[in-house]
Amino acid sequence: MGLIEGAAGQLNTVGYIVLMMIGIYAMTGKSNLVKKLVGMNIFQWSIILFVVSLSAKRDASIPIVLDGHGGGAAPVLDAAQYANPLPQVLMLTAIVVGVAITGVALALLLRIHRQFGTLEENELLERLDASSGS
Amino acid sequence: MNVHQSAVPILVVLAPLITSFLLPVVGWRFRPAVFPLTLTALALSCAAAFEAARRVARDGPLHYYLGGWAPPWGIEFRIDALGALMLLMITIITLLVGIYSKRSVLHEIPSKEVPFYSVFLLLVAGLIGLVSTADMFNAYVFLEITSLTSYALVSIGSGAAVVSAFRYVILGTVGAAFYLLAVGYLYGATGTLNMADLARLLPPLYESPAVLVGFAFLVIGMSIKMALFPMHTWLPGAYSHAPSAVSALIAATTTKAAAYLLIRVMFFVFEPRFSIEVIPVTTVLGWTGALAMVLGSVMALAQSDLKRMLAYSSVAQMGCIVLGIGLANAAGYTGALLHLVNHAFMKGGLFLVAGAIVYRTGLRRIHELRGLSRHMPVATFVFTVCAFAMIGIPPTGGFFSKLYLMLGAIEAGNWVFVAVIVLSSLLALAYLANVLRYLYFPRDEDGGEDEAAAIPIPPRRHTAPWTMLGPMIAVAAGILLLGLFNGEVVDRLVVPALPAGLDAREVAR
Amino acid sequence: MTRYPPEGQPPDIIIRVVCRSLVPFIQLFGLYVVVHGHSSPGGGFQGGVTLAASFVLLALAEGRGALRRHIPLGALNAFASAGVLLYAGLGVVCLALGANYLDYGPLPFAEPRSVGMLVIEIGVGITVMAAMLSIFRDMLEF
Amino acid sequence: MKLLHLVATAVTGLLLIVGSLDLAETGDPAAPAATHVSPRYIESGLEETGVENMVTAVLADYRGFDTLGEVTVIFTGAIAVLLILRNGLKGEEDEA
Amino acid sequence: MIGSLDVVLLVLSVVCAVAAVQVRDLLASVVLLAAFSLFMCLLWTELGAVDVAFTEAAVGAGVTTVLFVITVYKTDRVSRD
Repeated sequence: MGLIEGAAGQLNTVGYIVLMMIGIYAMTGKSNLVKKLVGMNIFQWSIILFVVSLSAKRDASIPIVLDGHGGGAAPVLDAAQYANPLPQVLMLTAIVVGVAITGVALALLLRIHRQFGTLEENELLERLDASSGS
Repeated sequence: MNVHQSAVPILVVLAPLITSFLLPVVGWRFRPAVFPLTLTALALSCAAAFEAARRVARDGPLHYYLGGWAPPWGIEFRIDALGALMLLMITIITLLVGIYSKRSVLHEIPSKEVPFYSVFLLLVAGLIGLVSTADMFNAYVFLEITSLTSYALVSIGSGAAVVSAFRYVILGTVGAAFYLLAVGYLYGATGTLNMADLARLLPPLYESPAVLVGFAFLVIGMSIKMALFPMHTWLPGAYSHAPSAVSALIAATTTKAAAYLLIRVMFFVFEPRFSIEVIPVTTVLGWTGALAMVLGSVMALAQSDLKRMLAYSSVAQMGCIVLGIGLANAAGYTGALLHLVNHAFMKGGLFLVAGAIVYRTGLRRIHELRGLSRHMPVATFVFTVCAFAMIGIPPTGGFFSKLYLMLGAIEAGNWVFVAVIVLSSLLALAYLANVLRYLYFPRDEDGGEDEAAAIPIPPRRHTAPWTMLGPMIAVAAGILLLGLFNGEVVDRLVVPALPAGLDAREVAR
Repeated sequence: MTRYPPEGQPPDIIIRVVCRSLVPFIQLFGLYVVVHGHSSPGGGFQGGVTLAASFVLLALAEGRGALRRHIPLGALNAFASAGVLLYAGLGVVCLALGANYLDYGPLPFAEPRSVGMLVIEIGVGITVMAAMLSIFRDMLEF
Repeated sequence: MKLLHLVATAVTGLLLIVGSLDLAETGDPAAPAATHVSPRYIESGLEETGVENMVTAVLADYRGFDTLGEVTVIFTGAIAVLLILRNGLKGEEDEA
Repeated sequence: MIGSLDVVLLVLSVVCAVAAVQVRDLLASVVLLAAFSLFMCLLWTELGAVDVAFTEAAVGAGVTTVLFVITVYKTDRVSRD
């Protein structure tokens, strides 16, 4: 297996690593607070991409039994035929957690803007110093 | 299916959880019921925690299969000696802070008590769930409940609280996301999420890069959550701007819960030898902890705001706990656990006193507190007890945890650590003695003009109300009891919580 | 920065009519998703978000006062609580019936596990809808 | 300061690359993730819970407590936003 | 499963992520984030995670975007970086 094919087999890995680095960069390096939150969302979704990749199986179908109650006897199910449901369940929860945190963070941003009139971190720090000094 | 187990482990978490769901409904129609309901839930949870601890001491670890599904397929609650210790600590502290919060919440955030107590109970439920669960992902969910509630509670403080809360959100989310990533790696390598199952499957995989990196992310994430030195930047702002009751609650519990999770994974999910031999995490943690102790104490020394000073002191004390973990021997581990419990009590107590001072006088600066002991004798006394514990003066619990840490450092042959522990105690003496000096002595030798600047306390209300005094006195008593019955505490609660890989004989007193 | 709709004016008639006529279909779809999570993708969470989206659309169509007029503030919180209470309460019922928490086995139905799951999906749906709307409203009216 | 962020980003990336070296390839049906716990959900989920959608079965039954936690998180988010934002609207709660 | 569609989706999502982080107009940034989330959602459908994709479509493109847009409307629209 050559390098190119190896990279293709690990395509999602490459993808989530790149995305996570973008997210971390935005969270730490950007000065605008909304940008930080955009970075935070990218960061969380890249982790979700990683875990969802764990659930994939080659040539497998989605984890729903299609003829469940149709033909009387329960169908015989083979684990290799269906994608792994467990990581998907975990990531459903993670997405929900992510949106709750985003909501709280955005609410904080509204308060910050009302109180200090800016969402740029360096201006915010200046105003904080000014208000605490007086 | 059709498993029936004693419901005690789940009751500890269900009492605050369900009550927090009930509060908005009850508070919508009948506001006065909110506080009694909150206290009932906390007391119930505390009682269940005592019962659980009693059973753990009698029969060994408690198991509870949620939904009746046996692990590793379902989620398991597992309370062992370590979990029982944490449960007792969390429920006692939160009950005390709950009683204390009545007046201070009315004072600092009027008209919001319904959402406040709902979030308060959710935080408690999150902490309890975090220490009870035996499932890695379930721990993540509870970790996020804890963080989300902490962000909200910090943000309702005064001044720049929202900015501090936002910084806390960003760093806290990174920490939790790293934990989730670690869980993903461990799941990818083993295919399970249950802690006991992981402990069984992991040893052959110790050399695998995925496991190593997962572990590294976990340690980094938890270090952020527990504000270990280079990642501590969220803590001072969050603690000093939060409302007083919240400062006490968060300082006493959330960082400790992260430390618990780190201990749980390092010593129970992985074998201790993994973090000692396979990758030198303990060494790194030990030195980082030492650095945090020194720098945190120095920064505390430089603060003029009482709550901010206490916050930096927290950074130093978390360093102390991490140093104990990093020593990775029985004495060091015992010291770390003892210090975790002691610090929860003493820092909780200090923040409670700081809150009472703010409540009564509105003063925050240390140099403004001149001669406060005449006005608030009980609060100052509690402050003194907590300060003695922080410094490590014998009758208090703080002395013994530092003693065990020293023993651990000596056993590890690391004299630098011994010096660091002594140095940090001296620095703690320096910054706390400074406060005590102002509290007890009306004026400096040189500063005659300060006499005029007496504290503007309204007459006839010299002391804090009993709902504030009671919990403060209880905390002080707790610290003294932890010191006086230290042997009992170590034998009954800490020694059973030693992980398998660390030698228990060393701890014999 | 220009705002839409301009201060004091109702939204454009086309947007209003289209949004209003879409709302019932979206709500129907949301309900379908909530109760049909057993056999197709979806469930309480996705359905709840869809239902919340329909109300958001209503707010867009009728201006900012619409949400306040249609849903009283306290009711939103009560709904959010009711959903989780339904969920946690079902667990307590299981506990009372002698099983472990959230073990639907002993519920008195023909297919207890399926019914139990349906109940909690509905609980999840109610909470998610109310919580999302509550966040949306709080932010919009801040 | 800018350098620090780049270093943090680079270190994370490096750790991730090292970590993914020996994880099984995406889609490998023999990976540990696919063979240890999850087969039971697929093979007997329908029989044990009577639900065709395995994700729902795991979400609501096998790991139902996680979902309770998830709903709690959403509930917490709503209450937290209420706590953070509903400040200026005094008296509104009383009138409702 | 690993087809050319995956490559296209991944490249597009990375492009959207970079653009969302770099662009100065915050409203554009938010819309790009929604597009990013949509590509993620398609990618997850490709991987067989339909429930996750559904949730992501509802949350990422729906709720998160709406909340972001409200915030941008009520605060400053232009970022310094």
